[in-house]
Amino acid sequence: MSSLLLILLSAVLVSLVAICGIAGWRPFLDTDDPYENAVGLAQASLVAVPLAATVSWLLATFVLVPLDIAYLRTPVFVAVAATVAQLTEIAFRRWSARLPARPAFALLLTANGAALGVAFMSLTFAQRLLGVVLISAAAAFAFAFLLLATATLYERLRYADVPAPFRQAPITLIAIGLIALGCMGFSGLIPE
Amino acid sequence: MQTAVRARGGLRLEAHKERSTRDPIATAAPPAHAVLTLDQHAGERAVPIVAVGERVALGQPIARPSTLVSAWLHAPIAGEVVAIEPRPAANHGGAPALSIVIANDGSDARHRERAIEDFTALAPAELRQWIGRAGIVGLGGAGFPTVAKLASAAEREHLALLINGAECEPYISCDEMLMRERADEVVLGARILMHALEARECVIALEDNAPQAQQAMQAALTRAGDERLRLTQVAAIYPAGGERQLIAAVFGKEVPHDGLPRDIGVLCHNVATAAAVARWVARGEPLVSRIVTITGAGVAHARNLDVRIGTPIAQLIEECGGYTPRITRLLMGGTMMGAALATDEAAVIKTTNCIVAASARDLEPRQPEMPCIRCGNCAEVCPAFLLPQQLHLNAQALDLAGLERYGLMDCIECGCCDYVCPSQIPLVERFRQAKPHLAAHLRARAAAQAARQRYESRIARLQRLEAEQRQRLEEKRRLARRKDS
Amino acid sequence: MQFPTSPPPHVVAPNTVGRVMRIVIYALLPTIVAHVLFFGPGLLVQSALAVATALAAEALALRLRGKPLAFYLGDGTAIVTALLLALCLPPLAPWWLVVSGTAFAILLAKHAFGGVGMNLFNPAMVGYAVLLVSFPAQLLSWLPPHALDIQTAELSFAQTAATIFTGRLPEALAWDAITSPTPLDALKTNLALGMTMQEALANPLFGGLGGRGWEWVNLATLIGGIALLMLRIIRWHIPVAMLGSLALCATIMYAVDPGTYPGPLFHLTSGASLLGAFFIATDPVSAATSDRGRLIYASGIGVLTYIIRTWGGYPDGVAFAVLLMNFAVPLIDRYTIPRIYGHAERP
Amino acid sequence: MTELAAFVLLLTFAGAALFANRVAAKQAELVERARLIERIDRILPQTQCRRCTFAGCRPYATAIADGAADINQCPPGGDATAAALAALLGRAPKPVDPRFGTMPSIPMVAWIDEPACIGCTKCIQACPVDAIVGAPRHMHTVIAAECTGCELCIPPCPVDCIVMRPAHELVTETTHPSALLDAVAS
Repeated sequence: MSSLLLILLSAVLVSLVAICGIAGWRPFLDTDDPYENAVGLAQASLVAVPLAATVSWLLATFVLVPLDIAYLRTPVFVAVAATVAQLTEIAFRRWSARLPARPAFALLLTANGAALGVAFMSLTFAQRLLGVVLISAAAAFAFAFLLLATATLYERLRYADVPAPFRQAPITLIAIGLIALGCMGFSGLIPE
Repeated sequence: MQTAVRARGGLRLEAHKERSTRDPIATAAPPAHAVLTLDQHAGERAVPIVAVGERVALGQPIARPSTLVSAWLHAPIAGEVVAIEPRPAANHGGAPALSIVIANDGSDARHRERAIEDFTALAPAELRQWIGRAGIVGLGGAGFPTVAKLASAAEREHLALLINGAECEPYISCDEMLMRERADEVVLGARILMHALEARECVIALEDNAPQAQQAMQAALTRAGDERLRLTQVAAIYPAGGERQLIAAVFGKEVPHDGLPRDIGVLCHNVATAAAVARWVARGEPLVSRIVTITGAGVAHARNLDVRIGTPIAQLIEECGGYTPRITRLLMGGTMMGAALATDEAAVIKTTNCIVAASARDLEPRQPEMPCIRCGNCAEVCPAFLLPQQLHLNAQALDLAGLERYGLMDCIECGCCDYVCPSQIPLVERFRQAKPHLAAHLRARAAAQAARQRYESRIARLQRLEAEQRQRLEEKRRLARRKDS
Repeated sequence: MQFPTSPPPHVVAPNTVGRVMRIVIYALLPTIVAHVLFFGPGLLVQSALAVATALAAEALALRLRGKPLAFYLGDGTAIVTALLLALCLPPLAPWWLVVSGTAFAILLAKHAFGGVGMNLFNPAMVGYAVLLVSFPAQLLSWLPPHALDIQTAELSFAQTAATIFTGRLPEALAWDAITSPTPLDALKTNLALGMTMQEALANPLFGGLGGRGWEWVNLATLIGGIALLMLRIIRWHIPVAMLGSLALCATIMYAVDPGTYPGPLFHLTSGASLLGAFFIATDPVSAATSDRGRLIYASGIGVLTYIIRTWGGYPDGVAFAVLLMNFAVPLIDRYTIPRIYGHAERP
Repeated sequence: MTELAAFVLLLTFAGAALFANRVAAKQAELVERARLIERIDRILPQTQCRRCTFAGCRPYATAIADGAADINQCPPGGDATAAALAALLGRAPKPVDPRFGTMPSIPMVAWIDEPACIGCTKCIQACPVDAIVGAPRHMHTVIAAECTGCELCIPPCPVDCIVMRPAHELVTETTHPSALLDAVAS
């Protein structure tokens, strides 16, 4: 549980640094507002993460294990996550109000999907399909919430009179650290 | 009469009206020199129609409106025009502005205007035009030319007229005294305005802390016997008398942020404006005087005076027994929204409702400013339902997108947020500083959008013309070919 | 005659941050008195230590950041943080715990974020949570309240201070003999051991409402909280929403299985429920800003507190719940901007 | 056998990912350029003055999107526009190149000295935003509130009767078309 939380927080941190920290690197073309970008990425993750996890589980269970090549799980998962990310991009470009930008959108989504998806595979209650769907959907929701909350937090920090040495990355890391501290309250909630 | 209605937000403030309402309204002596600033109303400056050296009679027009949103000026005294030059102006905080100066000859010789016996005999449009000649502007403080306001709502059906007697600002009591002593004038003015607007009903709103005014008005209404008029009490919660707040309290409807009260079928006029209309129509007296409250611990004898427009403020203070040693600041208007005057040489203008000769006791000194602690007191009292703390954050960073989102342009600068702020942040001042930036930004964006549209439609038009021309050429060639063959 | 000018409004209410914080400190007095009555003079030593540390840390931070010392030290925010943290610590906790927790709260949770008004997280709760996850053993060993019939050692003020500073009890006393878990902790442990609710509540620690002694401390807090409400220092939204959602969760679960889950009154009068509802969650800096936002924020704290208390690893969840909801505040704020006058929709 | 299966599988997935990538890229190319031009055009001040050497703001936006023009060619937009473009495109900001012209310190609009106007309509044809009204052999006039100050009408005038004057002298709240319309409507 705590390792999953750690991976979630890292994914949020990486996404946020990509959106806010790197000039010209935004997942969406339509806006340079970090929050709007975070919203788009969160929406995309809600689709892509459960989809990637489900497809990989199906592949692992019905192809890799019968063929006795379960050790290929991770590379296959990355490939699946990449494919799903591209498909999501195509779908977003067609049906969503937001326009994904290349290559930021697909890369971020792949990275997040793969990181979270690989993590589920080692969980015990991800042995059944229902378990995978539920945990990946829950993780996607958690990711979406954490990303949006962190993006708004980042916006509020912009107005704060943060001492010079703490500006930007350090204070964001401290904030994430304090969030993790809050999340420690959940320890013991779900057995490992 | 039902219980007092109220709008959301606002503050209960100490009214400070008892000192100035003890004595009845007294008439101030006409000034030796009257100074009439040409831009003492909202909109465009008036244009002088008299020359230096010309003799004028009391009530004679001396400046005409320059545009549709402007107002006539009339001589408040009889005498000679001695100068048209910049003089300290109350509406500029005491800084000089172009003014007409008249020297009093002491005769008070009147310029006769016709008095209308029966205003209902006039057609509404005719009546509106006639009212326009009186130079009346919104006397509650905004100074918007009354004729322009009437024009904005003309021809609207089912209009409700709201007569604003809710004098919510602390210290000001001129409207209360007017209603106490000249209630019949107010009621007559309201009826004239109703006729001019073809309004279906009229609500006269006043605060629930002015029982004598309420009784006087009720009596006047009974005397008038006009069923379409009624009286409503609003809770004495600042800024109950703000136009938009009063409309929300009385009618339960909000004025659209990008619209005017007429858009929801309401037109609002101040009680003093209504009284001025009545004096003009019934007696032919243009707007040459008004009631001004002189109060504060910095003046010896606080009271309400009926004052000629153009009287220097220093003279009014003299009539009230002069300054006390405690005087520290001179305010025009109330303590919440009034402007501090740099000099008492400035003259009374049409919108001067109150002069507060403030002592240190009247003004609570501001403590040093702290960072905002997000307590939310400001949002609780904001009558426009804004989040002043967020506006403050965005104003500090001059984040125009944020200021737009949090509705800076909807701020009415009433000062409630400023009043309650425990961090003592001068919020209103910050907002006033940020507003021009945001306004310029919004204007530039709108202009760019319009320019782009016109550019694109021009390109499209040129392309269409070219295509048509080409088509015509083809046609001609074809015809020529046919002729050849 | 010439006059100075100034921008309007020309009057402001004689209210300052310092005054607000002073009133909060006075409102904490009933809690402090009850605490001292039931748990001995430890709190006084802890409070003094915490306040001294907080002021020193604040002064250090202000000096480093080049801000006016006297002006900001006088605002009282650091003292409130220190008192809230001290109230959460066991009365005999060693001095270094108090000092490090307070210093962490002031330096990292407050000044790293920009000082007063800027901290995203409640400093007192950051300090407490850091101590709790780092030194759970010290943080969870409380004293039994004096109201208990069981034989407890009455430590004098000098003995208490000596214990806090040296970490050693007076002769003839052993840690095991005088410490006792908090009621929430005891209930959780005993239920985990397989006891029924009746068996668990038969422990002399429990009184009519919650824990003995504890219920009185909580009632004292309620008095202080109501005073804050009446003086309009805080508004009803946060306490009502937090206590309401906590009570609702407790009622539902109690109705489901009264043998496993204690009732709403127990939850309301145990642990830091009331202190949290009236003094901690209401910290305006780290709370949501609009009324609707505050209702959401505080309901979240109530629910999370219940979840952590009931199913989590720690006996009380108020601190974690507050930190988690602090984190959600900017997001809540973004979606609860009130509708502006004359606008049909919210921005 | 299993090694072979593994190899085939990996290749298949890598292929699928690459294929999806190609499809997405191709689809993106078309939409992204149009959307980018639109966004750049939004930032430009819409003066349509051609100081950037292109035929208007939109052509300049297209040139920027295609890499044919730099971001520092818009004097009316000034350094603020250049900075906004830099932020949009993720490039380093740079000040406006003075070779593309300079702007007066306050906004100016064109003004026709009406008695001198001979009604040749050349300025009407030159105005990119249709802000000049008039008919052949009749006096022309500039709608001050709609003039962007591009100065394109000045060179074609055969009698040099057009001058630039400060906008605030000519554009006021009450001469603004919307205010006039309001007034007329009432």
